[in-house]
Formats: sequence, C-alpha cells, structure tokens
Amino acid sequence: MLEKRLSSNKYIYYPQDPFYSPLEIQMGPQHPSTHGVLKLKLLLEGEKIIDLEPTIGFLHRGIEKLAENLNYAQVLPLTDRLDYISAMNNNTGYALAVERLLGIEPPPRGKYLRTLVCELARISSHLLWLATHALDIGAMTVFLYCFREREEILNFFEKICGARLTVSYPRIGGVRLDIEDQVLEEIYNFIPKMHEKIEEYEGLLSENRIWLDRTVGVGVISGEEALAYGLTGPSLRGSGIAYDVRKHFPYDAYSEVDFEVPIGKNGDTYDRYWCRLQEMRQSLKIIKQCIENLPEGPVSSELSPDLDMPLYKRAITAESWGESAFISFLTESAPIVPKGELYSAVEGAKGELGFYIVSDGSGRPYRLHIRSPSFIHISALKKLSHNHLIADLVAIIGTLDIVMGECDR
Amino acid sequence: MELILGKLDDLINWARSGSIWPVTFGLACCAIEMMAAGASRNDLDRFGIIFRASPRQADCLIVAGTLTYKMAPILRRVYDQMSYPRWVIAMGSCACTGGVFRTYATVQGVDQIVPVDIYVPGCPPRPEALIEGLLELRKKIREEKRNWGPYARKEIKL
Amino acid sequence: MKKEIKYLLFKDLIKGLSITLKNFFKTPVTVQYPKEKVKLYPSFRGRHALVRDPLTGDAKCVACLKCQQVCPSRCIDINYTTDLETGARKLISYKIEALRCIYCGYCEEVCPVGAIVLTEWFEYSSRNKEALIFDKEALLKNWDEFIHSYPEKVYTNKYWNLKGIPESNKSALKREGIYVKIKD
Amino acid sequence: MGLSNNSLLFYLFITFAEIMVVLGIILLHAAYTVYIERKVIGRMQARLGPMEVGPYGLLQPLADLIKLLFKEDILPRDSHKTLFQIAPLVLLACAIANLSVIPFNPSFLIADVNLGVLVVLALASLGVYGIILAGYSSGSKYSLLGGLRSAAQVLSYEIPLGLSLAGVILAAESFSLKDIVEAQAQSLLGVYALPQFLGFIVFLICAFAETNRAPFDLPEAESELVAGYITEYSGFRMGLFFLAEYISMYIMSLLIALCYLGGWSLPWWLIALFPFLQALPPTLVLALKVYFFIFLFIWVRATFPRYRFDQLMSMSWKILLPLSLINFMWVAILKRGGL
Repeated sequence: MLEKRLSSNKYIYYPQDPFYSPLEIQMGPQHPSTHGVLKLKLLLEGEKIIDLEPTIGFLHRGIEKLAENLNYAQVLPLTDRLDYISAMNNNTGYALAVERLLGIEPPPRGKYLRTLVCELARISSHLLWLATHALDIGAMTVFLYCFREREEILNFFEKICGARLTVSYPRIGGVRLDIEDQVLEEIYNFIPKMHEKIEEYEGLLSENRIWLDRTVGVGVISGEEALAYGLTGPSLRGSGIAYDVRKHFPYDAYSEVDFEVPIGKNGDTYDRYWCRLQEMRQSLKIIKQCIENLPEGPVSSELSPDLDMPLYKRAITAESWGESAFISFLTESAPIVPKGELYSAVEGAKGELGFYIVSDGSGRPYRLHIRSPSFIHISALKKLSHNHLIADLVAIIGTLDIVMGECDR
Repeated sequence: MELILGKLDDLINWARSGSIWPVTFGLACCAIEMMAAGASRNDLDRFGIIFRASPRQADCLIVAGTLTYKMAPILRRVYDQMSYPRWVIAMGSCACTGGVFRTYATVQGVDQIVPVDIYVPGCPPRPEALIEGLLELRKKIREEKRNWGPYARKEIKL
Repeated sequence: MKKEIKYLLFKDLIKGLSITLKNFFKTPVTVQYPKEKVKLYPSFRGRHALVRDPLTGDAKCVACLKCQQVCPSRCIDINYTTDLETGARKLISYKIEALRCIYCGYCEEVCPVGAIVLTEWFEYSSRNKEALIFDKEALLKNWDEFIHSYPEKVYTNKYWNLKGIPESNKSALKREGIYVKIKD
Repeated sequence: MGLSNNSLLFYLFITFAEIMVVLGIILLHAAYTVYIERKVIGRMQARLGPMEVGPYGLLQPLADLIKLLFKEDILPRDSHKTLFQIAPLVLLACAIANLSVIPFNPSFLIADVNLGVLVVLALASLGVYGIILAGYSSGSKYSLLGGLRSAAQVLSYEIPLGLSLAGVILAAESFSLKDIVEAQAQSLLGVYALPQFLGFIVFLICAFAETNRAPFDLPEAESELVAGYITEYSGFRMGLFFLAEYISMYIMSLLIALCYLGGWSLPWWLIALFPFLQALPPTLVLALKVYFFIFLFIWVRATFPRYRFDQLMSMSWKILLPLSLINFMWVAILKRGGL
C-alpha cells in the first residue's frame, strides 16, 4: 500500500487512501524521555515510526566560541559543562590535548590519578545511563538504586576536589591537587560493594522477561553501519567492533593497567546494555589496579601553565614597570604555545571524545572544536528507530546515551 | 469573616506548600542534580514533592540549567501551560544570570522570560541546596494571602 | 529446556520481586536534610567569603587582581587605589556576583595571600537577585558567619595550599602554606 | 441486610446510608493507598517517602486533595469542552458503581444482584469510555494515543478476564459473588486459586492490565506519552482520574479475593492448622486479602519494567486467551469428575 515518493529532499510516504494521513508528533524538547532538550519530529502510522527528524541546538551555549576568549587554563572549567555526567573525562581529554600541544608530560602519579578519576566518572556516567534507560523502559526502582551508588561516587569526587559534578579536577599537566590516602582507602573498599550492586541491577533487569522483550532485537545496527555512522564507545562495541581509544591509542596510565574491552554480538539495545554493565566491572578493575600501583611523587608537571597564563610572553623588567609594561606587551610578543593544529581523543563515557585545537601561538586557543560522541550518535537515531514503535524509540534514545550539553556544546 | 478567610488562607497555603509538584524541566547540568535531589539519598518525596511530566498538573517550574534563546519560547509556553497558582525556581548560575555563558546564544537570566520566585545559586547547586530553595519557596507560599478562588491574582508580574 | 522451565516458573520475575522486597526491609539511605545536616567535606566549593585578617580586622586582599583575571565567568569586580609613594594598593570595593560564579575555585588557587575562599556553605538561596551580589562587607560577613561555627582553631583551605604540586610552581608564600588563625 | 420493611422510603434511606458508608470507606482507602504506595515504594527504593507533612507524612493525601481542589481547572483551547469535563466523571462513576454488587461480608451488600459478576464486568468495560473520551476530547496527540492504547488494552484484556471468571462461575454454579464465596468455602480445597491456578494467574495478570497499572501502565506511560490521557487535565479533574484508578485497583483486588481466595471465609485446612484464625471477623479476613493484593500491585510497580504496546496485545490474545480457555476446560473436567 505504501509508495515512496521523493518530495522536497525527503522521503514521505503517500498511501493510496485519500483519507490517510500520518500522525505528526513533536516529541520534545520538553519531554521526560528525550534526555534533556532534544526535539524529535515523528511521523507516525498508528504507533509505528515511519519518519523521524531530530532537531538539536536547544542547549547550544557557544562553548567553542567562548573558549576562544579564554586562555588555555580557563577553558578547563567549561569542558565540565559539556558532558556534565562524566566531567572528569572531558577535563582529561582537554588537558591531554593541550599537553600534547605544549609537549609536556604529566608525572606518573598524576597520570594514575587521572585514570582513577576518569574510571570513577565512567562508572557514574554509566550508572546514570542505566538509571534513565531503565526509567524510560519503566523500571523506576533501578533508577533510584543507581542514584544511590552514584551518590557515593560523587561523594568521592567531593572529597577529592570539593565539587560533585563540575569538578575541574584534572589540569593541564596532571591533576590539580593530590588525593588523600583515606579517600583512596574508601574508594578501594567501595569496589567490592559496587560489584555486588551491579549484580543487583542485573538481577532486576538482565533476566527479566519484560526487559528482554523490550531490548532484544530493538534498534539493531550492524558493525559496518555503526562504523559508517561514526558511532563510538559502547554503542559501537555493542555491534561487535572492539574499538576503544584506551586500547588503541593509550593515554595516561591505560597502557599500564590490565583490562578487557567487552563487545556485544547483535548490536541491539540489549547488547549495548550488557556492554555498559561489563564496562563498569572493567572500570572497577582498572580503579583497583590504579590504587594498588599508585606511584609516589608530584601530581602535576613543573611545566604546566599557570592559571593566569598570559596571552603572550611579556618581557617585563623591573625598570619597565608602569606605563611601559603595556608597550612591551604589545611589541615584544613571542608565542608561548607552539603554533599549529592538533586532534587528540580520549575514550569518554559515551564514546570517542575528541578535541581539535588550532593554535596561533597565543595563550588562547584560536579555535577549539569538540568532537562530541552524542552529536554523532543522534545522527544514527533515524536508522535505529526505523519501523519501530514509540516505546522502542524511547529505549533507543536511552541506549545511545545522549547528553545534550555535549551534543549542542 | 476576615478571620475565617484568614484560617482558610492558612489551610490552603499549608496544603499547597505541602504538595509542591514540580514539572520536569531539566535543561542541562542542574537537571542531574535535580534528579539526584529526587533520588534516594535526598528524597524530595519526603516533602510531598513529586515530579510531574505534564505542566498542566504542576505547581512549580524548576528551571534547571542553561536557557538558550532557542529554548526560551518553550520555557514560556511550559510556564503558560501550567495551571494557576504556579511558582518558578531558577536553579543554578546559568538559569539565574546566564553564568559563565556570556554568549550570543544564552539568555542572561530566566527572569527575562518568566517571573522567578527563588534563586538557587551554585553551579550546579548541591541537591541539598535545591531542597533549601524549595523550603524557601514553601515559606514564601505560606506567607501568601487570598491567592485562591475568586481572589486569585492571575496577573503576571514581569 | 532448563531455560523454558525457569521461564514457566516465573523465576526471573520472582528474583526481581525478591530484590525489591529485600530492600523494603533494609534501612533507607535517605538523609533527612533540614533535620540532619549533611557532612560536607573540607574545601567544598560553596558560598564566597573574603578572609578577615585577624590582625587588622579588614580583608586580607591585596588587590593584585589575579582572581579577577583568571575567573572564567568574569564575576569578580575589584576597585583599588595605588599609593603613589609606596606603590601599595588599597582595596576600595570587591564585588562578586554569586549568581554568575561557576565555583571552579580558580580564584582561591591563584590568590597569593589566601584572601578569598569558597566556604563550605551552600544554603543561601534568595528571593531577590540583588541579595546575591556580594560586596566587600557582605563577603566579610560571610566569612564571619562561616568561621563562627568552624570547630577548629586554624583554618586552611585545600586550594590555598595545593598538595602534590611541584614546589617550583608555587609562589614563595604558598610554599610555606597559608593559614588563618581563628582562635587562640 | 434484607428488606425488613416494605416501605419504599425506608428502603431508599437504608440503601443511601449503605452507599454513603461504602463510599466513605472506599474513598478513605483510595486516598490512603496513595500514601501507602508512596511509602512502600519509597522503602523498596531505599528512601523514606512522605515524611514532612504531618507526622510521618500522614496528612499528605489531605494536602494533595486540598491543593488539587483549589487549583485552576484548565480547559484547553483545542479541547471538546463538554466531553473533556465529563470524562473523569464517567470513569469514576463506573468505578464506584461496581461497589454496589460487591459483598463485604456475609450480610452486607448494597444490591444483591444475582448476576453480580456480569455487572462488574460490564461496568469495568464501560469505564474505558471515560478514558477514551478523555483522550479524544483533550485535543492533544499524546492524550489521543493514550486513549487509543487504553481502549485496545482494556477491551482485549476483558476477554481473558471474563473467561477466567467463567471457570469460577462454572465451579460455583452461580453468577452472584456471594454465592461464589459460599460455594468456594464448601469446595474441596476451600479456595479456587488452587484447583484453578491457571485461571488465577490469568486473572491476576488481567487485573493489572484492566487497572492500567505497571507493568501494563501504557496509557499513561510517563516516558513515552508524558502522562497519557491525563496529560491535559489539571486540578481536581486529574484527582478524579487518580481516585478512579485506585478505586478500580480495590475492585480488582476485591474480585480476586472473592472469586479465588474465598472472600471472607478461610479454607478449612488453614483453620485446622491455626485454629485461632477462626476468631477473625469476616470483613477483616476479606480486608486482609485485599490489602495483600494492593501490596502486590505496589510491589510489582516498584519492580518491573513496562511492556511494549504490541507485546501487551499479543500477550493477551496469544497467551492469556488460550490459557483461560484451557483453564475453563480443566474446570469443566473437574466438575464432571465431581470435585
């Protein structure tokens, strides 16, 4: 009955029936299950989705533009607000990019601490993902259980650096301040407890027939297609492709710790769910190794730039203090950062989080571009949800783990 | 008469302050802390606060996160859809003033769009800070007079 | 076959039900916030305060403008005068727009004398915006309020004395460590 | 309480009084079930539930009620005004009318209809009109989808529900709920839940679906359809929907308790094991059974995810319907065998 007709660059279905018209629904931007402010224009036939068009930009805050007006150190707190669920990973990604640009290397303790907090952040991000994903599918208790454990991780963050979400803990050339032994011990004791809790979530979901009915075979994407769409992270690994920046392009202490990359088989919602649960276990393993092998020493490199790093190197002498300081600043400007461009990626909780920096030699990035996994994952939404029901769409949005702060930037 | 109305005021304000139902209007980072405030450790349900997905059934709008110019009309619409009486809490720096995002895309304070009752500072505020803000709102509701039935003040102060 | 039997016996559902029932009899993790105060860890980045120098009774700030310079959200506004003879600066006004602050702690970190601090105080929501623009007096008052209930004799902040940072990256005063003596 | 006086006025007065008593009790129950639900789910989720309004949050339902009464009642511009206003009343009326044929103990029954089970089934399916009207008249697409879902769901689950009840009717040889309880008490095992286990399970699942409770709460699936058919309702009209939902929960629990668990009577083997149970008043026995099922409703809501719409429908037609037929045949065989 359905015939495809090309109209205004879009496929629209025109059945023969003159009284037929598909139901058009604007889902979002204020909708409980779009994970923030994603807007989806749905064309429904009954409850079946025949067309879907995501609209983004409702949280475009101009972070990239803002970064051009701040020096390299000041941009770091802004990266907290990208993927606000795993701020540590963003900070590390940005710090790593600038480190590679400046050619500095954090000391071993700094590297290990960064790995440690990144994995903690990954667990907290996956917990939030599981919470909202389960809530979307209707299991509201899992939501609260996940937040219960997440709260403990956030407590660790608070003990480490004094903030829960927007941590700004890693810095260019290491981490901001050392961690206390007592906190390390608490984190170490938390690991077996967390393993138990993961079992509990699995008990509630993994075998549950309703959960299986809702997730197995929903939103299937093959490995090749996933690669073609540019999916990364657990969304790609669920389709059976073991690409992980931590393994392929190791940074920080990842080359020195032992962990596995869990991969799924079918590329459906259940496999992605399974992958993330296994990843939490692997993260716990990494954290354990990090704490056991934590080296002594400083946490930050001696070469790491100051927070008030200048725009240009100033040749200010004691004599020239006063009015002439400005003159020397304008005339004797020498680059303090190597000129050039650089792309550097880390494995964020959602996927490959890349920072592309163009430097013109000044203390500010000339251009900062962020390759955010959420933005790319949204593009696969149409493919994943084709011919599924609204209820599946909710599960699919959940499984892609979209954070709009990162997507819109 | 005045006495009876006063007592009725007290009763209604007590009921309203005891069951503030906020609409889920999560925009950015603060939404996560808002969820955390509703979760086990802080449990907003203790105060009779349960999140409603539909603005029609909500009493309170917690603007949690950065409001952009693209989102501003939607905020206004959600506010207009809410049934009277309604209150607004601006949660976090971004919602209060625009915060760090002094850019072309961000509304510098939601009070340009909707009247705000309580400002909760923090970036993002701790869940406890949000609860404190809600308690402040509760205090504010209890101070109201003749805000029901034919007396209800429906004009919008902006 | 085993799987089918399990399926028919609702084993998966019973497992889920037993988990929720088990939690039903456990003690809830809820902290009843206004009644039970939450325990904040040292150096939580909360409300701003200017440290009152116990010797002079005035703010410790030396108007070096470093905090104003590093603040990513540009929420600090400082006015000062310079004594032409000695070159010393004198603070006229110090204003923080608390609603713009993003609580990154950079100001604490760069302050060479430990004059500004983000206190462990988060309960300051307000009905009007103006009350949350702190001027110098308000900031000093915040400090007094904070320190009034502070249990220990000496106050120090993690961000004043960053632990684990190489010594060469610290200024002279910071190498010795910055403390404020509150009580004798 | 039969007809002791032939005076019509007296009869009307007595009936009115009975209705008031039952209504009062059920409204109180419905209001406090909301509170209990929040408390129980809270505990299951490792939190506390209402605590601050009144001691232990006991005044919470009262606060909610007063607040909803004094809230603005919005009529959306695109809505069909009359239908929009009538819909919750239709739903509530159907839910409450069910109570008239349900016996609460051997002697208390508002209307002793000898086709009690059929009345309940009929009213339960009439109630869906309220939901359809709400969905249709709201002028919102989410409401419309919610209404459609609900209509399909309730109509489909009516059939296995009715068929599983047919087993009970066959076994008891009566349509009257009172007779069913009495026949049950004299049957071999004392409760129908044991010989008709299949029917019991089917009925239980259908009860969840009929009341639109989790895991079948698709019409108001919050993550998909915002609030389903009540998306556009505000103030006390929304409260009426809630009330109707909780009352229908009670009616379904009462039905299960009456038809499958022996109502106010206890099975002989339980009394043989614990003789002191005989001292319990019949209404309390029934109430305890009902409370257990209310707890089950809440417990299940706290635990399970939500079914998808097509899975829900196929479950009704492909699994529950054949199962209820098998149950019916099994009961017929039992009956033939003289058990």
